[in-house]
Amino acid sequence: MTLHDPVAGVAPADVETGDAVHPGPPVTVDRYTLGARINHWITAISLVLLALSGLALFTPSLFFLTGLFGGGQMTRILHPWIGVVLFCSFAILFVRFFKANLPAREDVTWVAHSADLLAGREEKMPEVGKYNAGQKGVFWAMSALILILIASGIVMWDQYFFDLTTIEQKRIAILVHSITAVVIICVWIVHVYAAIWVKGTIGAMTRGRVTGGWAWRHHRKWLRELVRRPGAPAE
Amino acid sequence: MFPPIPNPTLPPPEPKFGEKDIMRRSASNVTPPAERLTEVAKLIDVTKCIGCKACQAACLEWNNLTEEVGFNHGVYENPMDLTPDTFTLMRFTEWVNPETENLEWLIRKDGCMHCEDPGCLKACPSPGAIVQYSNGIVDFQHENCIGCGYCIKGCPFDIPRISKVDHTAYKCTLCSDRVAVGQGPACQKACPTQAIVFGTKDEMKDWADFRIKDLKSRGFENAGLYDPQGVGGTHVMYVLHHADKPSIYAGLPDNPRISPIVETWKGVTKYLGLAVMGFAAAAGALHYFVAGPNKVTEEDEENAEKLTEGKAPPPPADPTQSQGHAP
Amino acid sequence: MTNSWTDIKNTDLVIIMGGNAAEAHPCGFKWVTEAKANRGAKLIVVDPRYNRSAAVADFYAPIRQGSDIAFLLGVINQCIQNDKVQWDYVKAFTNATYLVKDGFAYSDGLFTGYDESKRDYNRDEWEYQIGEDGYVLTDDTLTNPRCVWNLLKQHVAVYTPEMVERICGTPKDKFLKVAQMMGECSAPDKVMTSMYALGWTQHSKGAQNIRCMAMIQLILGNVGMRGGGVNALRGHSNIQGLTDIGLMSNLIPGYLNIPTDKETDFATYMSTRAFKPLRPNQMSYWQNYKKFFVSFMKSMYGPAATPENDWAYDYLPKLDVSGYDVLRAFEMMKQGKMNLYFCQGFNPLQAFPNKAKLAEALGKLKLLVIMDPLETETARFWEDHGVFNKADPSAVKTEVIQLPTTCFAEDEGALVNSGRWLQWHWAAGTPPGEAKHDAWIMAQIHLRLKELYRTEGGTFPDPIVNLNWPYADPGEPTPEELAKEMNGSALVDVFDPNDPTKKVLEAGKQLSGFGQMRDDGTTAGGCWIFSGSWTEAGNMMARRDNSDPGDTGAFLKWSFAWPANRRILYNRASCDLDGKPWDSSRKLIEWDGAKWSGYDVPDIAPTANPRDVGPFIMNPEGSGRLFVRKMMRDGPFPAHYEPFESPVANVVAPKVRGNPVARVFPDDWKQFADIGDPAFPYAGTSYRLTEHFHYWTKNNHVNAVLQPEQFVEISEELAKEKGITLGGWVRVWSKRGEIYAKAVVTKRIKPMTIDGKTVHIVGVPIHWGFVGAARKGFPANVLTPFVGDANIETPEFKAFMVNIEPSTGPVA
Amino acid sequence: MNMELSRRAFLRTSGAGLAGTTLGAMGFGEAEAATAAYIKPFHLANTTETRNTCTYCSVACGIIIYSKGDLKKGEKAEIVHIEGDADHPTNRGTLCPKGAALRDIVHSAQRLQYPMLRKAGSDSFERISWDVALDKIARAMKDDRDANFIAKNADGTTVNRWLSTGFLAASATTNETAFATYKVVRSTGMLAFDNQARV
Repeated sequence: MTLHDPVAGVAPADVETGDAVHPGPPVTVDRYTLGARINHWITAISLVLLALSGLALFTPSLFFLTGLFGGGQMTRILHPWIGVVLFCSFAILFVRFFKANLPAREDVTWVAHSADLLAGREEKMPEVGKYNAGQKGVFWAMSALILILIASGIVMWDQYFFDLTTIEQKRIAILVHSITAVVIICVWIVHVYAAIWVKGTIGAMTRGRVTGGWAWRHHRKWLRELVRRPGAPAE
Repeated sequence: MFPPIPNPTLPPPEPKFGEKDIMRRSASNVTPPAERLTEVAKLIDVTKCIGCKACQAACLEWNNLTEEVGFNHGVYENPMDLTPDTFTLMRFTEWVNPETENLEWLIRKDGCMHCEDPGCLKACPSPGAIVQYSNGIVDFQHENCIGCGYCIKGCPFDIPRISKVDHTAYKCTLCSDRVAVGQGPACQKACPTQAIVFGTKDEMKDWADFRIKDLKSRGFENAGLYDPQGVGGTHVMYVLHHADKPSIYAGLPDNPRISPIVETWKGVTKYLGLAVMGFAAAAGALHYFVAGPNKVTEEDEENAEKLTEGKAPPPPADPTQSQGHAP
Repeated sequence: MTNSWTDIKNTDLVIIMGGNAAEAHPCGFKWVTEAKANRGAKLIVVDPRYNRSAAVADFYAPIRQGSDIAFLLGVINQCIQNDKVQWDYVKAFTNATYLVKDGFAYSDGLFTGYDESKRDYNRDEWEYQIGEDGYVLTDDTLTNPRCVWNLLKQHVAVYTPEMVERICGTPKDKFLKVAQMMGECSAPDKVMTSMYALGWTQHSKGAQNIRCMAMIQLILGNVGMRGGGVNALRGHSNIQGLTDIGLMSNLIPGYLNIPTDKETDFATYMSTRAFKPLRPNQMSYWQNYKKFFVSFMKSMYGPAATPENDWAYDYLPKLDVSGYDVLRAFEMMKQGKMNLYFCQGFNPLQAFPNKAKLAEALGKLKLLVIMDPLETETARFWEDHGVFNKADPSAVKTEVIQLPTTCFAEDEGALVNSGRWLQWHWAAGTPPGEAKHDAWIMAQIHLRLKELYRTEGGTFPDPIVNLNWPYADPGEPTPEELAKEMNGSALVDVFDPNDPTKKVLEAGKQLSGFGQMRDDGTTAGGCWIFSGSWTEAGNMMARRDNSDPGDTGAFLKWSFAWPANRRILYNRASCDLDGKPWDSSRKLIEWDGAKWSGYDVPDIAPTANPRDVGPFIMNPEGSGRLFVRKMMRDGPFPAHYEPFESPVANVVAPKVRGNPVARVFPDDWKQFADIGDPAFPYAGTSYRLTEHFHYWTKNNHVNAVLQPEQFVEISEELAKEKGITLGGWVRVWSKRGEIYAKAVVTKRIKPMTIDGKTVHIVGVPIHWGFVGAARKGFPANVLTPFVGDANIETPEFKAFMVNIEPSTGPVA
Repeated sequence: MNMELSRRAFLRTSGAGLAGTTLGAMGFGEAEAATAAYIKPFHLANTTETRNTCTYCSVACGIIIYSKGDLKKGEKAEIVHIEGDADHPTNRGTLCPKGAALRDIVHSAQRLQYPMLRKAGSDSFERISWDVALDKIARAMKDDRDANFIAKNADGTTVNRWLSTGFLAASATTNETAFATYKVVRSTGMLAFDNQARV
């Protein structure tokens, strides 16, 4: 199990464990291992549940969402525990993905061309590795926001941690938690939208594979690296 | 003497207020009753209080609360703080008056102030867990309480406490069950020196004036009424000998108001947050509608095949190249 | 109380000294706050601690415990020096003008006639000069050096403000402020009230503490006035009633006396009780002593009390000592002279001094019988509770029978409050388990004992088998039967002594008052002062009309007050010599030229002319006594004596230790710390807290919550000196024992300077023990000395010496 | 997650945050229908009132005892609440911290229920019947009185006193109990008879 690519001299982290190309036609590319996918979906489900339960407690107009969790008391009990699940699950995800998400040279160009991307002029984008700058942004934003949420969440978790902080600190925590939650939901919307908008993406996280075309179109550098790898079909 | 409230009649009359008199309800929009009940208030005259804790005993008895037997911690307070079973607590402060150099033992009965603008109610996310009747009583409805503790953050006086048993919030109800049948709160009834009196808010203000005049005649120049306007006034008020410095009375807030942080959280954050999230979602939808899906083309697939087969695929895009030249 | 709780609202100045009304009597204290609110009255608190009464006082002055007499005589001195005297009142209503025998004198802390070996006085010289007409000689000009006023003036002269500061530790300016505020009440329209309790009584000179205040109130003209008087705040709900009914060694109901060995027959007994006026025309209740006594004996022994057997006079036990008070009883018990002991609703192991001695004494009994609604430490004195109650059950041979009784909520009857109101109450709940009424238990014991004597014979069974027991169910007399019996009834048709044809009472009817009692055996009545409480009109004690005409606070139609439904004792003194109120705004009664009438029942014969009859009708002088003659064992004037354990020697009489006539048992002397003993440098005092009632409420969960654990109170200065931290454990010990408690370190106690020496005070609340809902602790009597007041043997709980150190807490 | 969401479905889902009513219609409405506010019922309804006097200090505050069941009707009565009597001239309905907690002294865990005997040297009490207890007491009294009664003193004066047995009388019993006690105790010639007036 190595993430190193001794050949290409590109960022070795760009290729993750289990990434592989299968010649076609049609060409398919293994993008996420089963473990990574399970990890992702636990995180994803947690996040959604947290968003739903959090929103229920955030604004009265959404309080009805507590019905999803078996009532207000259950929502209050479950939310922080789901938060703990999210945090742990994401922590593993973080270890799994953080290297491939380290900044790369082309990220700057990618960002500079992001308007082209949105406008559908994909061809103007630079070739990127396993993750483009947008994905990396989502990754790092999630990491930072989850850290803030868990920290402020613990301050608010009166049942176990009431005595550790002052009420004023709790008030600040609750405000920070709310704002952070709004932001993370927005990041989540971007993430989900991107997955929906870019057709063929969702399969990466469901089946673990993408089409060669998808990889060519969106993560060409990554594809080249995979192809170039020892034991890869093209070698 | 403030006229005692007559003994209750048995059987008691029907409650004189209820659902129809709710002025505010947590996490809900209610139409305030067309006619407001006469505002009630409890007046605690700190200058008459002998710290006997009869109010604490009466509160425990009336509300059938079982507090734990604690320890002595070198002071007269017991328990040391409000708890889910201690709705009211005598707090003792030994204060040396810098002007007279005399020791003054300031004894304040702590408990819910029944704010006109209740921070707990504002903070509460659960519809109907906190209600405010139009007579001013702020009451918790435990069936609706989810135990989140937001009321604690909302309260400028640090009053509500969450029970470790049923995980709902508790505080003084102003004995709404007694007031509803024409009785005063249990603490008021018990108070041996009538340091606690109960009546309409106007009566209480008049009585406070009477008391303040007496105190001024005894040299307490700054005697006054504590009815903080930062929370719209309260339905539990204090007569203080030193109304110019409430905080000497075991940290009674000088200028209580709902924390600006809580206001921000429950105000602008709530609306802005919803708006931002809504905007993000809408933007995505709009983009999809306008730009359409980003689909993988046949050409992409062919390129991928070429690449895997070792045929020359298009070279890597050079970011330094000028735009507009398709590879 | 000479007055009543509700009357306190009429005052201008309240002095709380020797008590802590706000904490011990909160609902009575309400009337102090009413006086403040309605009349602008001021409140002074004089106490070693700045307590919860002081928290709402207008003025607080500290005082060292056990030095009250010096303080109060200092006040009298100030009143005399500054002419703060209600002269008309003093001259007309007190014995200020009376001449005292030439043999009477006071020097070096002792009065004439002291016998050190007996620790007693020959009191013969402590008397008035009597003229040839048999009446007291007086000097209305107050110039004769032998008149009471001049003797008093001379007696108090030593108690200057400087001396007061030296003895009491009260800063001179604070003392003078108190004296000045009190002195102002010498104006006829200014009235002060005194509220005291065990802070004055629980000293080896407790009775004299109270006398001091009585004297001040006479000098200020405040006795008998609305809002005035000398008000003892009784501690227990019916301790007034139990004393009224004479449940004491030397009493017969209604403050009649058990005869002594010297009173060998009824005639001798009556001879010293014949009321002989010392002033012309003076009247008194005591003129009727024989009527009260005979009616009592008829109630006690019914047909067995006959003129022939002197109304069964010999059925009464005779005293060979002044009384078998509790201290004597436990001393006897310790010496193995007591075999059986009953405790009815009483916890002596906690309540009397020197717990170790008490436990030892109880262990020498054959049988201890406890009747109580609650668990008590006394019932379990033999049980081992480690450091809290070290005991070896196998070594304790005392058998203990513990009988469950009902409590207030489960029985019916009357209680006498501090203002002498007899209030009836009704049962509300079913007793728990097999708990029984005390009256049932007493009846059962009596019937069984009677049966044993009847069947077996025995020593002098007469008073037992002849005890009048006329109840429908002999096994359980009802409250109604007993109440009616105490009120009294006619045994046969009773006729007017002046007109034998006029029937005034029909046989079997209830008396309307003690005025109807006879000394010929035709009436019975268990307790003459309660006569009028259950008449033919019904149960007067159950009356519930709370109307108060004139807003005087009298409430004449609420329950019944003894004597004769009178609410303010000596109320005749509220009027001047012509019978007009001293202060028309405080009218209580008034003489209209023919009779007395007003808001209260006049404390004088309704037609007694004010110029003829003095207002203090319990005294043969008819006047209030500034000089108390030989009525008290320790002096006709109060004098300052140090407590038996004291940080300093007596400044005014260095050779006198403690009260020179207080009784001390030999073994107990050995357990007193020496004066100024460096091993016990701190002045201890014990007291109640408002959250608890004696040793009862530690059995109540709610009260245990409010004050859960034992503590002692010390100053910040002492804490610093000894390295004691707030809330930390301390060990406090006296020569008799040790306790462990938490430390309440407070600004409310300050070190004092006594005769140049710094004295720290250690306050010890009393409420803890080894049973109950509160945390285990030590009763304060572990520390206190086994000595009582010279006159009435109230233990000296308020002043003793201790040491203190930081501790890690008790190791059980 | 359905990957091929139609445009409409997507819109609807992503709009959930704004369109709560939709989910409400899906059966989540119950969470919203919180229990209506109500005032707790006054819990003295259906109780019996009895006038009584506080058992502690001698202010003698008037109290009203509320019980379930009525003794006067011969029913079992359980005390559920005790409160000050507003008609009483002294306390006007008020009570101190002891008085306000009277109910819990009536129901104290330390209330005695049965006659108990602790035998010499034993480390515990054992339950006995009233008859056994009372007979034992009467027997002990008679034996001690017969043995130690002093009919005459050294001077030959009739003194009729019994000093080897003592009796401490209660401080909170009624006058009537006190009088019954006085009669029984005094008739035996006991002199070590005292009450709680001093402590």
